[in-house]
Amino acid sequence: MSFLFGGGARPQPTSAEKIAAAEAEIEMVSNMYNQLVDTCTRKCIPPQYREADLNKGESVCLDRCVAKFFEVNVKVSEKMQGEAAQKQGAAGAA
Amino acid sequence: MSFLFGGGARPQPTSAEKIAAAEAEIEMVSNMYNQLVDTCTRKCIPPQYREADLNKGESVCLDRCVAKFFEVNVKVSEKMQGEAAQKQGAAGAA
Amino acid sequence: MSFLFGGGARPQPTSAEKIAAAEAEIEMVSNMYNQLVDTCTRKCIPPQYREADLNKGESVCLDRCVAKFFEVNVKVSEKMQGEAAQKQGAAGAA
Amino acid sequence: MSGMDMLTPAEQRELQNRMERKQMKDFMNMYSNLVQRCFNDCVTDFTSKSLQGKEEGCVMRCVDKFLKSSERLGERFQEQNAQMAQQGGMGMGR
Amino acid sequence: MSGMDMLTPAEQRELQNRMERKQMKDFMNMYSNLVQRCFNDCVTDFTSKSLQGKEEGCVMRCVDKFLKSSERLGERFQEQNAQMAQQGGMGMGR
Amino acid sequence: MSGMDMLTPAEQRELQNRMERKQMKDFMNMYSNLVQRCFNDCVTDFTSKSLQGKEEGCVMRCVDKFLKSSERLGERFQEQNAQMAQQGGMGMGR
Repeated sequence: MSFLFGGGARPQPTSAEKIAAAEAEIEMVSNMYNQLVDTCTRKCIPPQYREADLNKGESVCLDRCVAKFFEVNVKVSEKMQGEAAQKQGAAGAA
Repeated sequence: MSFLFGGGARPQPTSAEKIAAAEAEIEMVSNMYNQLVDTCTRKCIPPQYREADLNKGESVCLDRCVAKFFEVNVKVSEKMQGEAAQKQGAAGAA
Repeated sequence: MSFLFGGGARPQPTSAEKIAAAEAEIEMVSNMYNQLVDTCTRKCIPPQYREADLNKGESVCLDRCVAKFFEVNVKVSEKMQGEAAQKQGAAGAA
Repeated sequence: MSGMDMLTPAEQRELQNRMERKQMKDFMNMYSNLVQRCFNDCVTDFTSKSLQGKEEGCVMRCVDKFLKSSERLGERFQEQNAQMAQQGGMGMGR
Repeated sequence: MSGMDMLTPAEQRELQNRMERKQMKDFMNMYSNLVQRCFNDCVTDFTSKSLQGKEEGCVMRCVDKFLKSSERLGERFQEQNAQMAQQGGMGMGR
Repeated sequence: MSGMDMLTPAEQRELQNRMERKQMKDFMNMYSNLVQRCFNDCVTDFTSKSLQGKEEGCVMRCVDKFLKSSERLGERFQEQNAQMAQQGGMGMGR
């Protein structure tokens, strides 16, 4: 998930810090996956459950939902990083 | 909650493992109770709150909701265990 | 957040207990803030997003929502403390 | 029947400590869910910044009803749980 | 590319232990979300205390569909994640 | 007024470490709630797999509006919190 917030390389992290960082990275991927499941099933699977299998329409909807969900994540993270950079720039100049 | 996933008895667990297992069991009962409260109050208590007491209809609805919630848990856990067993069987035979 | 549940002063807490208590207090303020954000944005920001800025109506709604959210917290916590005190009184008298 | 039977007294004490922290956390979660639900269902007017009499009444009844409802659900939950344990043998492992 | 590359074998073991606990927790969360969703969507009649045939069928199909849907979403998620990592350079830090 | 006054410098450092980890986690939660909300409200068309211009605009305005809204709510929250602390004596313990 390093594409989301970049990885600010700090010199010589301790063992506990390294484990915590790796844990946080995994936690973040896992959160994003859980949200994706929650969001895309609500968007694509109608709550009547007439059949046990995914039909064609549902399958295609799920695939597109994943693609759009990633695209939104990239856009939002770019936007927030842009604003953070701007603020830092302003602070540095002051 | 051992009726849900059975208890795979492992030989000689360490102290930390035993505590963690007991904690996980309690955690699971408590999660299930929290979900029950959330689900059944939404199903049975209309959001107008004209009176502070539970009326007869609400009380009966809550009781039935608990019974059905347990039944659904049993059915779903049986189904998932059946599928897990099938997969394991297939893997063992392969 | 000590206005919510009061601070039952225990004599001579250990270091771990003091840190845990301070952590719990911060945790509680932070939970309340997160709920406030969730609740008040849903109440005051319509999900169409025609403009990036908060308009006058939305801003005023948010301010009032915060005031009312605190008022409800105070009322509910007073009510629950009243009932807890009553129960304790009854238990002490028995 | 349960993993807890096998704990030594020291292990039980450690578990109990964790459970006390959990209870505190559960109480806080219950409290904040209660506030959020009653606020959501009862406070809908943001033309003024103080709680209206009608809204306050609704919140108080909502809290009462929710507590009574949770209590009833807790009783039924324990009954069902006990019944399940007695019948045994619904899960995989037994 | 990822923070995990830099871990020593001992650190990797510790991380793996934590991940196993996390997996257990994730599975339980997945299970209880599944039950809650299927219960909510399929069980709507509280005039009796036992599950109707129609409700049970709905729950079973709901579980099937949700599992298939999660599996498909997981595959797409991994593909997108891999593609992102390859393209690199979307985030700030690179 | 608060439990934090009684902490030694060493205890304050430990608490601060925990708070830094909490802030990181809070930021990630805020970020993923933001993405989920804006995705939900703005992305409704799954006839194509890439984000439409209209959807992207909506997401960007949604993010802006949500951040401004959280900022405003944070200011009001702190004001109310300070006012409460000054008035004192709403809770049980005082």
